[in-house]
Amino acid sequence: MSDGGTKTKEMRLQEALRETLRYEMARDPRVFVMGEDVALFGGAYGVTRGLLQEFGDGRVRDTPISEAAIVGVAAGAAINGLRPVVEIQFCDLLPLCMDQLVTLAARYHYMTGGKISVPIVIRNKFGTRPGGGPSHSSCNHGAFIPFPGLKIIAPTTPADAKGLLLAAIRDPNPVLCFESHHLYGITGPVPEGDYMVPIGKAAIRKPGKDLTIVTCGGMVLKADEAAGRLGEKGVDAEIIDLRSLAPLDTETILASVAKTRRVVIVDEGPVVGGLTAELAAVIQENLFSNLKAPVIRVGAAPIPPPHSGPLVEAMVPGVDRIEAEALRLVGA
Amino acid sequence: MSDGGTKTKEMRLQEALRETLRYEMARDPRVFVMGEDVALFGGAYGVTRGLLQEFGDGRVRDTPISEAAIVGVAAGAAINGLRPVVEIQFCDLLPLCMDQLVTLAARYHYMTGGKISVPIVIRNKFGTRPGGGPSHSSCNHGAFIPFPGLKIIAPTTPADAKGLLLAAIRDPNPVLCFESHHLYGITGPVPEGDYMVPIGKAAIRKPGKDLTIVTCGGMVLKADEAAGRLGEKGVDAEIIDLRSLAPLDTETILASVAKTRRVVIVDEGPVVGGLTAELAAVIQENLFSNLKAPVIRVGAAPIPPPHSGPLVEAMVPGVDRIEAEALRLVGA
Amino acid sequence: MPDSTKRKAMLRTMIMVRAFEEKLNDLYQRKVMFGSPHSYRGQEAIAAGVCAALAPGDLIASYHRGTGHLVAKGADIYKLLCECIGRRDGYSLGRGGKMHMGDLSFGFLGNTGTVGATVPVATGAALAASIRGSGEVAVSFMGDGAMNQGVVHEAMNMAGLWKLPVVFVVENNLYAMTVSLERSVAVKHLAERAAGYGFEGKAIDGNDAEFVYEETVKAAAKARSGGGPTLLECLTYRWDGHFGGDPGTGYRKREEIEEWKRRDPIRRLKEKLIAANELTEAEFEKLSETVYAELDDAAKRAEAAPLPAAEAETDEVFAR
Amino acid sequence: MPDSTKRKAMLRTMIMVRAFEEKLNDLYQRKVMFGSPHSYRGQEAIAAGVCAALAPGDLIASYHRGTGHLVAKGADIYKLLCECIGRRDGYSLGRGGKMHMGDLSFGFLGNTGTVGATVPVATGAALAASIRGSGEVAVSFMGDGAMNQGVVHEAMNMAGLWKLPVVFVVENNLYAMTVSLERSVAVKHLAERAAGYGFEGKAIDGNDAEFVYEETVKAAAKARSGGGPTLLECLTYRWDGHFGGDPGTGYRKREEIEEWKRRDPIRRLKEKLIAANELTEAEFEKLSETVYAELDDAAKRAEAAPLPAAEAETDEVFAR
Ligand SMILES: Cc1ncc(C[n+]2csc(CCOP(=O)(O)OP(=O)(O)O)c2C)c(N)n1
Ligand SMILES: Cc1ncc(C[n+]2csc(CCOP(=O)(O)OP(=O)(O)O)c2C)c(N)n1
Ligand SMILES: [Mg+2]
Ligand SMILES: [Mg+2]
Repeated sequence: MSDGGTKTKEMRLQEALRETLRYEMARDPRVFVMGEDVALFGGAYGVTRGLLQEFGDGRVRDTPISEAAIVGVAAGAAINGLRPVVEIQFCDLLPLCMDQLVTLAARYHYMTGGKISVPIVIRNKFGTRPGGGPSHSSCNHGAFIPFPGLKIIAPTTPADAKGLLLAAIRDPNPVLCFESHHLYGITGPVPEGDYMVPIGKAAIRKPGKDLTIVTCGGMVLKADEAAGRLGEKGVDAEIIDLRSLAPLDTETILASVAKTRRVVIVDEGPVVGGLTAELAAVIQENLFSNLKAPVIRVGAAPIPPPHSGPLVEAMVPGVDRIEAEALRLVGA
Repeated sequence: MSDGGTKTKEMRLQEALRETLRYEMARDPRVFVMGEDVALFGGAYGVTRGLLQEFGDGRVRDTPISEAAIVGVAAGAAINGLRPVVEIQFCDLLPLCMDQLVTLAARYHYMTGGKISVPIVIRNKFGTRPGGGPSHSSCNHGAFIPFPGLKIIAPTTPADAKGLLLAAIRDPNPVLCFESHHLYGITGPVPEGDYMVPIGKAAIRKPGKDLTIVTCGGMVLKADEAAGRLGEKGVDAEIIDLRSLAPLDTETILASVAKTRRVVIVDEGPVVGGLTAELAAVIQENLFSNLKAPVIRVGAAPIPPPHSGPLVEAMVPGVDRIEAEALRLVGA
Repeated sequence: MPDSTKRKAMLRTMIMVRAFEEKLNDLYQRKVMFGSPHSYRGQEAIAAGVCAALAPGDLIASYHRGTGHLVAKGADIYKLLCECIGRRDGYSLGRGGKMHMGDLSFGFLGNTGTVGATVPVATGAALAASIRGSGEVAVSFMGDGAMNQGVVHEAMNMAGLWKLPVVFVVENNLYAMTVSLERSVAVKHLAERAAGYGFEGKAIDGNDAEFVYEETVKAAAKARSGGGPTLLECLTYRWDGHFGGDPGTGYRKREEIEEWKRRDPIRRLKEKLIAANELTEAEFEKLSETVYAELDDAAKRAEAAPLPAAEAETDEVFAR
Repeated sequence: MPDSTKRKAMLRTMIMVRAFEEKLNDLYQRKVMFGSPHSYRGQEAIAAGVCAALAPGDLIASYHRGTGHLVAKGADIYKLLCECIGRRDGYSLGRGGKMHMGDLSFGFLGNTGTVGATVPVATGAALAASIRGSGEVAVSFMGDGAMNQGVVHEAMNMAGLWKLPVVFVVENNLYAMTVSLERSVAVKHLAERAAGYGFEGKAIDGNDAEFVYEETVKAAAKARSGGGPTLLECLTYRWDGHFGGDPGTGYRKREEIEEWKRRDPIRRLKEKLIAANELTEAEFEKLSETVYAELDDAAKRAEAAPLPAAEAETDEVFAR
């Protein structure tokens, strides 16, 4: 995957993120953290806990509730030489800073003829769940892929959380980091030291030969489960965890689908106009005559994220649906 | 296309929009217009000229430069019984009001259990051209299709401008109206009276049997030209003008492609993750075994809209490229 | 000054508001409710005082800490509880939860979970009233933290410019989640900002229901007569944590919390009424009992109410 | 007070700023330039006065009406002209045009066409200076209209809260496009808003370069020494229309335009210098001639410079 320490340590995804921030803040004095409730409280999900005590209130800053300026001010600090890592509490708040993000920060490098770059990282949470509701549990990660100049990552394992976040902080471009609500609980081994996962490289979570499941974020867990069930039925699914949504690793995806000749794309975001659409378009464009069946998309129903449990269940792709689509695809 | 007067009058697209506003404001006292420079000046493109004099400054309102509140305040006025028609000067400013538009207005009906609806129309201009540059000439229309609850129209002819805008004003939902910079100059016959074009219905601009070109906005002109050239080479292209981007008229599109079995999608927006992706995904999903070739996408290069002429030319799909892709598709 | 009936009504409202929050907390602890309760305890005088001062046709827009406003404006307790716990009988059919509702039948423009997002909605409702000349006043409730959202600034500027009939009620409970006021803004009183929008701003005691009532009466009268908006910064405190799992002590001193609890808005009004011989201790106890019993009953019914069916209902996204 | 050398330098800058706008207008009329010129004529004293007061390491962020700031901060005229007319030799290689540039080599943080959008950029640059203790001051230029953008409010609040070394220069030319100040805000002076962010705001004569200089010196010194931001509302007027094709008379009275032209900032400084025996009419003429000649020469070269190749260069979207 990349260089870095060989020793690993078991930790939760949030801890992996926190350790990465600590590691890089200790190494690079330009790195600092800002966002709502990140300092004294340690972040809405505890990711920045302890950083204030360790690095002081210059480099760990609670902000007013001002998403647009948080991103814009971070951009300005980056232009003047720092490396801000911003926390936006959930992705539903990204539309508030959309202009600063997609029209300003993402276009700065190109529009200044390469004279200025804007190395900012914007961490945020996505994921639909009961009790979140229409303003607190969206999955709008796909809405940002049409904007050139923006990199987008979505780590799934604690190791990837470290590797991708470290790569993002060192990247000279604005990077949006989508952290899944569903993954904050999981644990896994995390390499120590200078461990990086390159942005733009997908991971094959499970090799297989009968069909490819392409997915990201919290849906990887459901894809894993579906693949387990499929295996029991003699269907060998390959699972691709995108890890980066921009740029997309079309190479890995196309190589997999060229082999399996069947693909289901699974996403927690809306099926209309989302990430699944781009993936389906690219795959059919490149592998038209290889494909044994159309590219199948499994995404969220086109409704706002609802509050009540049964409604959420009906909206978000479940293991049953993934399994059923896969079986339909292989004609089983 | 719809009911309404049979008499027509030749006018420019802006005039058609203006006449529609006058018509509906005279008929329905709930309709009012707000936006930057819309009253005294008559709008950045002259669409609202004369309305202040005719309807007074209560119903024709210049606003401060506050895009987010313009949309939010319009939403509030709509909730309290009015029918605001808002002008946002160009689509690059939509990210500023994104939250009010996609998280608030578009979700209101669903999230209040159907108790409240938000009938607002948001007119704005799109189109990439020399001199516009990175903040003034984007084509982000495709970025709004993943957000449920929002309708999106893009009129191409003066008649459609009237018919779609009238339908939008009378629609109980938020409607985003994208008006192409490239079309403000064109003229055409416009039916008088209560003429409406239903939202969600595409138009077949030119029937053909060899391949389908699906497009919208200013690109329709280029598709027309490409089709003319193709005709001279014996290739009979069918042109579908989407007119509505949300909901998409998949019925008309699929019927056409089922017939021609070849399709090029042409869009002025970014090819990555944009409108073209959704169309390609839907077409291959539904017509996999009918298609003789992959769905081809022709869109803007993934760069911010540049300032200088040659760069714009290189970014935006041109007639040559459309023609070449079509010829490649039919194997000519 | 509110008359005795009004004062007693406000007292009853405050008790109901508090009881409602306690019930929600109970439902949350028992995992019947998902999502955060955002308790309104400690701030009851604001919802009660403001809503008592409004005419029936007046409108309110609320925010995430919104249940208090709805109870005070006259929401049906059963339907409100149902919504909080995601039942089909809820105001939003279980789709919105406590942060996402709206029902014009009792003058409720709506709330949402995005801080500040409904301030333009109330402003726009006032614009409609102004264009139409229909006479209603809109109240925009918001927290102190919302004052730092761009769209709130933009909406307030429009309201001042167009002299719209809106009252901005800023419930300054000294914290935005875990960030204290002095670490959010460099002014002592948020009310100072109103001057920059061309209207009056007042910082008032938000734990005195009568006073809140009186100031709202004045502001609403001014708004209705074309005098434009007023910003009422109501100084107050939330007794509980910000969200469900938050004890509220990680970023606030215990003494501070205790001190504010001594300024209990319910006790204050109660003691005034007793001192004025309009109420006895026994009557107060009786009133409380009735209110809590009413709530227990509604909650029992709500807990027994059906969940929505597991259907995405995509056709209901658009109005027809 | 600026010394004689400084005053003469400011005069020269103002002449160059004006000459530049006239050249742009000429290029626009001849369709060599696409997009709108947004003439800065009439506002020259602000760019000249502010930039003369800054240290070389200080930074500025600009906006759509930005050419004046860049000329005053020391941009290369040829490169600037090339960018305006979309040539490969331009600051942004022809990609950005006059509204989209940035070059730290002369302390220019950047500008963009979205009103208000670079105000947080300047604020953030000041935050970096503050965190690092590196001592530079950032100036954020903006129009009066920008004061009604949400993000400007948010950024100013942060600047006040954190006492950042930033100076907000609001060029109040009384109009935002075609909408006059009194139809945009309900305050007489935008400077009043600074109080709501906890720092000082002053409305000053923006047509007096010396005065603008002096106030900027004070504000920059305060910022540098940890005293936090200042808002300088510079009262001024744009002589020309808002954009290329706009005569500027559809929404402004001719008498108003004439009156402001009588307050010509260049003539004002020139007459002061003559009165103080620091300049003669002949020297002024000579200076003008030199400046206009320099510009003519640069423009000739720019017009002859090559356009960028018709290539999308998608690989240059990301920094490496
Ligand atoms: C725009 C936005 N940013 C952040 C959040 C997360 N959040 C929810 S409530 C809250 C604090 C709000 O503070 P305040 O406005 O003072 O209201 P209070 O909770 O004190 O009643 C925050 C930061 C949000 N919901 N919306
Ligand atoms: C956010 C935004 N809204 C609208 C526009 C269109 N527009 C360009 S300049 C302008 C007026 C700006 O006025 P002001 O800030 O006073 O600057 P001035 O042009 O007077 O120098 C407007 C409305 C824009 N570019 N950006
Ligand atoms: Mg608060
Ligand atoms: Mg101005």
